[in-house]
Amino acid sequence: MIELGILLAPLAALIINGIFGRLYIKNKAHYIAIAGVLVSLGISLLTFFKVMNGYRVDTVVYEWVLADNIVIPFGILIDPLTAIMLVVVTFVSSMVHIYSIGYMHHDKGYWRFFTYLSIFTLSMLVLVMGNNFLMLFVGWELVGLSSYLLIGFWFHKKSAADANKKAFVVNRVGDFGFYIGILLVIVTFKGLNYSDAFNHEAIVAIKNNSFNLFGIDFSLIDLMTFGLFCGAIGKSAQFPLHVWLPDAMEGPTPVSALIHAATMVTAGVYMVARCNPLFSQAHITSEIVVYIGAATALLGATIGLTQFDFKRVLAYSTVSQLGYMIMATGTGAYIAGIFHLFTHAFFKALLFLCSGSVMHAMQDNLDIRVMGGLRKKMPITAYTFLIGCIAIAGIPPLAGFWSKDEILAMAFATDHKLAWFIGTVVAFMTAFYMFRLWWMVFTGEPRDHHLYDHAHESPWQMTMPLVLLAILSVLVGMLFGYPLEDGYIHKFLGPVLTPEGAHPHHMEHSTATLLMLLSIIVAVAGIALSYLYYVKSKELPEKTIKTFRPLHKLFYNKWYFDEIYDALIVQPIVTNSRFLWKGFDANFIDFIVNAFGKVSNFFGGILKYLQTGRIQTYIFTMVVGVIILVAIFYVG
Amino acid sequence: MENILSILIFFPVVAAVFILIFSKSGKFAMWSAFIASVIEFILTIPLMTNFDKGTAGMQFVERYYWIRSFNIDYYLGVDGISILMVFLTTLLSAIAILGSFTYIQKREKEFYVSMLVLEAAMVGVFCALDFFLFYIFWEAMLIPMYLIIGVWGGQRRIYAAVKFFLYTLAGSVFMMLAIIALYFKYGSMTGEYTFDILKISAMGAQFPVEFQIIVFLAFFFGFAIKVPMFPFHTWLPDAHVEAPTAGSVILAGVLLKMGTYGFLRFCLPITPIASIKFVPLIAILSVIAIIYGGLVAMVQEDVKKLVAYSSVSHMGFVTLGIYAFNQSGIEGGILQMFNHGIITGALFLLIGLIYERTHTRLIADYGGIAAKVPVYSTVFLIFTMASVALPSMGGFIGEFLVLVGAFKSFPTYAAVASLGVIVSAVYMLWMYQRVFFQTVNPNLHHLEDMNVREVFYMFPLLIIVFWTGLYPETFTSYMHESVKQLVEQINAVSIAMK
Amino acid sequence: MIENLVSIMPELMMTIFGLILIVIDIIAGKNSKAGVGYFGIFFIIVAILASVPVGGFKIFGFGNTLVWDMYSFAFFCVFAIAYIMSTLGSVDYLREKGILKGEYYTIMFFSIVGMMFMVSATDLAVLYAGMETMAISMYILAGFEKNNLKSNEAGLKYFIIGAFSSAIFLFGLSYIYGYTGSTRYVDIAQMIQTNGLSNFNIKLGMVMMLAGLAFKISAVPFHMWAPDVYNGAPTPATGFMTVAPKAAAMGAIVRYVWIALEPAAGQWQLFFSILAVLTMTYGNLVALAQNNVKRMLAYSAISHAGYMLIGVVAVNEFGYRAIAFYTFVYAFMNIGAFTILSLMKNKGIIEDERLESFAGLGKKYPITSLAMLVFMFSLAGIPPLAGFMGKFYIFTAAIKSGVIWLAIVGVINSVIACYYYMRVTIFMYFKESEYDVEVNMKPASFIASLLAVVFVLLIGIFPSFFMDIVKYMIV
Amino acid sequence: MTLQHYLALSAIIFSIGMTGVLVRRNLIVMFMSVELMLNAVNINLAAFSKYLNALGGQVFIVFVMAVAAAEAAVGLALIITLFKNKPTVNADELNTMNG
Amino acid sequence: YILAFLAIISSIFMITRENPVHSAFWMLLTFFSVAGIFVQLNAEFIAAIQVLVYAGAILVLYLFVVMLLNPKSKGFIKIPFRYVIGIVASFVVLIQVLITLKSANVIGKPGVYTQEVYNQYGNVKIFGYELFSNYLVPFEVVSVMLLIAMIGAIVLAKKD
Repeated sequence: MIELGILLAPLAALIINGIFGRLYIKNKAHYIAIAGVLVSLGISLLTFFKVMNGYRVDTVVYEWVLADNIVIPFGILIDPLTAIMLVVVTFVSSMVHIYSIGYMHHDKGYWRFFTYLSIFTLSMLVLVMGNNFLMLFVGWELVGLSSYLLIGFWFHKKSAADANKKAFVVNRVGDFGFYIGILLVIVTFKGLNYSDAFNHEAIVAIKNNSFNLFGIDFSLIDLMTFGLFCGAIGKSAQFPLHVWLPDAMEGPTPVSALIHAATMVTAGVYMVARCNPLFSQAHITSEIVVYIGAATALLGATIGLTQFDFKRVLAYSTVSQLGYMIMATGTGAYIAGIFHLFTHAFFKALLFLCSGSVMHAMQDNLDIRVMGGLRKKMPITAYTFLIGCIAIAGIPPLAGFWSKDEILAMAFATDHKLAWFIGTVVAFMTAFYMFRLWWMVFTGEPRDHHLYDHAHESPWQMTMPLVLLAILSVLVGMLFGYPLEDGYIHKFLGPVLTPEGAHPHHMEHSTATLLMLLSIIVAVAGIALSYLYYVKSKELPEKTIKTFRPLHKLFYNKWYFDEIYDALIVQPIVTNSRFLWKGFDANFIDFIVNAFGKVSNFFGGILKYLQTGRIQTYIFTMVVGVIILVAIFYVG
Repeated sequence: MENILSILIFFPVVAAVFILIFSKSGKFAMWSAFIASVIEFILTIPLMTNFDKGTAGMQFVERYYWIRSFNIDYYLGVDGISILMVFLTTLLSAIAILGSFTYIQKREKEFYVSMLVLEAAMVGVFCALDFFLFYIFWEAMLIPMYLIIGVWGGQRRIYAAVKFFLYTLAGSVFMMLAIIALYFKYGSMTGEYTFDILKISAMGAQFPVEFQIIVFLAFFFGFAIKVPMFPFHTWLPDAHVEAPTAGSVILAGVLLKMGTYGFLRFCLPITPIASIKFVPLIAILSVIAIIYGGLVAMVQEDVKKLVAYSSVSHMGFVTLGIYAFNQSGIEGGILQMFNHGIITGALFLLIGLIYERTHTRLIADYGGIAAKVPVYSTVFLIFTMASVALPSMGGFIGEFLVLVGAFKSFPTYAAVASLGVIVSAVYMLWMYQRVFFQTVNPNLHHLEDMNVREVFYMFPLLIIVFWTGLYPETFTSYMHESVKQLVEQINAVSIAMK
Repeated sequence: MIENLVSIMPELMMTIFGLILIVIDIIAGKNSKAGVGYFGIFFIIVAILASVPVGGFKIFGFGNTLVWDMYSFAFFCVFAIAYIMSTLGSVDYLREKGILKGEYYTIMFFSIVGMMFMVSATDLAVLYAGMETMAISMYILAGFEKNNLKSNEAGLKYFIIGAFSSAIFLFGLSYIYGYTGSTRYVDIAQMIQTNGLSNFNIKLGMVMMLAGLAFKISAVPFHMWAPDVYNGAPTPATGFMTVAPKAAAMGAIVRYVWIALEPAAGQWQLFFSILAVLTMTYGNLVALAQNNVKRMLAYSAISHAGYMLIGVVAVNEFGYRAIAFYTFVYAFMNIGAFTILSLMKNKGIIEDERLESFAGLGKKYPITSLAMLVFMFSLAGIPPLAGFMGKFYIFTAAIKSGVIWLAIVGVINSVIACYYYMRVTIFMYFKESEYDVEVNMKPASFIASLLAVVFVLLIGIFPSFFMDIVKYMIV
Repeated sequence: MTLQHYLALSAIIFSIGMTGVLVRRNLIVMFMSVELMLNAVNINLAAFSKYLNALGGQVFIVFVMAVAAAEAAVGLALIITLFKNKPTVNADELNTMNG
Repeated sequence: YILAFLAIISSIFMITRENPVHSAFWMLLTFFSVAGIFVQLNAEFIAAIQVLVYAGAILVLYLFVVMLLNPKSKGFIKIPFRYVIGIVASFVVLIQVLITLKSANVIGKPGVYTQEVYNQYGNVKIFGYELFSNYLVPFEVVSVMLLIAMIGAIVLAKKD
């Protein structure tokens, strides 16, 4: 049960900081938080190595919810997938913790920040360690909460306040589908434990069932998986719900690194991978997954090409990388997907943290057009960033290459040629815009001397994580990914991520190497081109923009997604609700309700005047009454 | 111990009389009322602990002759469904009284007296096992509530009070006719004239269908207004907005539950066939309530009104769950009742205590106060998230169970209902953003944070919210048996109908 | 012979006591006229105690022209309560208005004799005589405030219209008599039984008689006098007039239709159901439009008559018990309300009974306004107050006999009614006072209102005993 | 003359009386008309009692008369008291209370 | 017939005279004719008290009051409309009554007091017998009523 410690450590930190932080601990909060996260890091590493030797846990801590005799436990599952996620999460998290000491030290919400970080770590760990869908969902929502809190950390900025709301709501849209998916799972498998849902017989049994929703018959398994995948779309910022991620950059940079690059956003990938037994049987959904992934990758890359905001570029690159992963899971290359997740976690965190340290140097200025030549001022940051760039561009032997190449290979092998093609193009673009950053920010001449003069290298708490991450982004790829197609990662994740009944695709070696070479070439080409654009001839970009004006406009404005959503969804709903309230609720329903009172009052007012106060009238009324009654009695 | 329920019902009355006679100063009334309500709450604890979760039957039963000529008995008892409601009532009453220490500035004495009387009546409603007794409590509750809204309320308080009173009354008078009709029907069928709820429920299935339908409609009208279900909800915003904090807390926390409780206790067992026939109607109405309430809440300018509409939406979940006719649905419904009581009650308390400081409830008048009142905003955030049904908090479990149950019975409605997940997030967070985030509104610069008393009375609610979220079994375990019995009863009928 | 005596004993006793009262009145000093009232109370209590029909027997007397049974007794109790309460209420009022006359009490007392005869009559002649006795004393009471124009007017209106109605009543009576050849209820019943149902003349007579009786209970459309008279008459007297004669007429109607017209049940059921609906609805609707509480209560009195009529329409013993019980309850709450009303003294420009004079009363006189609150909600029929029990009983009867539509009309009306009763409480508790109002609570009226409150609560919460009283009624 | 004729006669007188009440404004005359109606009733009763060979009717007439007398006394007393406060016997001026 | 005619005519006149005094006198005439009708219906005693009570007491009372108050009579109402509807209404009543009359079948069984009995004992005697045997109670009640009326009349009329 030692794994429970992984959860308890951050929880403890959270509670202590949460209660005493404001009044007593104040700016010593990081000790507690870091202690917490380091403990869980330690335990997770331990677990990781145990798991290497085939150690598994699937245990119930306590019975949580009981619905219709279906026990939904609070249970822990440790298997390779969990283990690898644990390592990623705890490691990146601890890096970010340490980094934040330096980055946040002058913020008055210091303790608050670390509390939130602990919340995040905790909920992310719950997400990955849970042994059933409900716990997955709990973690899912809680990371949503913590991202909400952290994005809105500087809530006095309207942009931040908007961004965090947007993030939460957009995620909720995805969760709606996720919710339905879970409901389908529980009604189908009479349980939410992975063990119930993922046993092959059961799945095959219901494979061809159909399910009637909204009066339409869907194929049960496809509906189920699609529902779940909606969750992934939201959480992993896939098209069409990717809009929240770039805005999420309003949060402090460490947060962007931790949540919106390394861990949280990859939860979707984790989930799909986790549900591979289901997805592998749901062919329609898988296709959808592939192409959504591809589309996202393209989208992210294209926008990334044109942005000038340091963090936004990184954000869009994240989007496109996530697209890769999703695409991979869609093609059935779950291992590749997770592997890319794994590597991406390191180098993307690295990149973000670098950007953070750059911001730190440039007085929180993010426009890359005012930077330049920072290499001399802040060497560590610069070179670690370079490593990151190479890694993400996919130059062997750095991490990115291995995972990305596997994904493309799989896409090719499962003849999703279109997806493969897009992937390759995106790879090219990625190399291009990442190096664009590198050239513009760190090399060449400083554009804004005032800023440049005040720029300086960050303190050790910030650089140390950079270095560590850089090292890892160099190594992990080789360690786990070599040789291609059956690196250690395959041995490690194989047991969990090769769904039964999914026949492995293998292609002859020549094509494999061919593809490999191709992708390397593409990457190099990208780098070369960006060198050409941003170092050699500075006027080229302008030219290109002029030539492709409309295209550039489209990319630059992020394909107008925000505008479209605002016009098509947000505004109509708000206005209609206004109508519902003012027009319908107040003026129709309530009107009817009050009408009763008004009507009776009205009649009272009328009848009142029968009472003239004249005797004759009264007597006359009586007489008439008698007459009428008598008449009635003659009739009846 | 054997007549703990009577004590629970009459202790507040006694306390009220005591205050009415002996209290000279408002302070005295205030404190004695608070102490009384706390004692009341403490009295419920043995009730909870000595409750035998193993049986579906009524417990702590008391029965004395009351009106011989009609065979009306003074007949009390609680089962797994009502005991939670009793607990909720006593808890919220105590907290509401503590919560209105500074809010109520005029005629404290009368206020606390009516609070206590109200509490007694509410406990009575949940304990009564005799139709007549039930109806007495049900109606008796109106008078103190009417006074609370009318005397201590806001600007349009008179309108709100009268509307509340007449609307609910209009609903319940038909219920009375239905009750009388049942009395005679049962009598003519068995030869034994009685208002005994249990006996009549036991006969439920045998009543002829059209009779059931009539009775059901009468009940439905009464309860739907109380819940309130979609077309009958318009009294709620007015009442909530105008009522003083304590009033809103009780209103949202307990009164609304009476409607759903009525559905559970009467409509299902007594008119099962009609209930089954009317499932589509109620499911649709509930779904409409969920979505509609949410959408309307979204565009409110008044925080209290927003929360009021949100309770329309949440109560929609309850009715949806109840009419799913399966264990998880109904249990979820009850749990949702409980949680909604806690959460919305807490939200109203929070709104109330900020209103004391700023004397405005308009969202536009706030903004950025998170910087000024960190504790307050944290607590508020927690309850906001709870009401958005964030997992690990109370709201979620109830909602989840409801949806599971509903999804089994009518997936489409359930699917639409789960859109509420999005909507609720939208309106709550939007409100939270506009109130707490962004730049500080200049005229709120000296806004002091929650004081000890306020923290103190929020604390139990906080604990319960997480408790129900993390270990709901504590509460659900009470209801399992009773609900199971109920479900079996219904299923038997529905099978017989096929 | 002895049974004749027994059967008439209570009335006899009352008459004798009444005569004694006159004597007392003569010897009583100018300022101690209240004593007459107190003696009256004493006497009436004695009379009640003396005339309890043990074990619900019934005795016919004088060739069955009248009967004494539990039923008569129940109504006797109602009258007695009405008398006691309104006497207590009157004492101060009269002193306030400077009317120092003992006759007031005497006449009230004698009117009760008339009512008792009405209720226990089983012969049209007795019924008529009793009715006129009551009527005349009511005219006098209505017009008792000689210096107040309103009071005169009330008296005169009541008188003229009353005389007219009794003429109609008589005309009908003459037909009934003529075509059935008897004035005894039983014989009439027998005659109608044989072949009277188809006889138009008897129908005509029936309608006209019932119209005459309906006038006494102020049922629409024979109600027109009621608001003005109740408005004009001295307030405590109004309290008495809204309760006792109504009760008496109800009792008489019930006994009459139940015995004499029993065979023609279907027809008068129709008759009364029409009246009931009209009465309830009209009374409530117009009451909504009133700003004078006294007048408002007058209209509410009309509507309550409507509720009672539901009990008549339900041709079952439930109905009659319901009526008896209802009048019983009604006596307490209505007279209580009027007592408090009679204490209102508005120093402002508007008259005392205006709704505005109640504004902010809750703060100034918490006890009084609490009592008023109780009466109002009881009249509105909100549990756990007595009024609810009455309504409940009535509706039970209605549903029992299957006239559910009437019950539904009834409950809808009671919701409407609730509004105008609430208006009083709204003014008392929710509004700030505009005028300088004072409520001078003297011991007598205090006792009266206290009694009323206590009983309203008591009947509301432990109705069993009172229900049992009416349960043993044999009609 | 048969019974019908008497009844018809009384009916006519009755309705005449009614007309009187309805159209006259003078309280006294109105009251007289009421007396007239009572007379009509008396005729009925008498006729019936003749026709039935019973005396009930006649006895009743006595009561009616007594009542009439009593009413007359009270009514006129009321009229006088009114007259003291407001010198009129005009029915239409008795309308201080209405609505 | 003559009497009936007379009664009707005079009563019509009574209600149509402007001056209450005149109508009082016409009323007197009506009373007399009614009394005559009573005699025809062999109710001599009734006829007697009719004359005494009405013509004697009540009418005198009227005249007395009329004289006392001497109200400036305003004659008829100015609004002919009410005039019309008044007549119409009472006319309708008349019609209704007459309609009933044509189906006059008395179902009451005839009593014992036939013509012979009258001739044997005389009206007053049996009348008294009837009154004090069957109608004792109402008689008493009426006495009470008269008492009340007396008191009331005194209270109201007495000036203080």
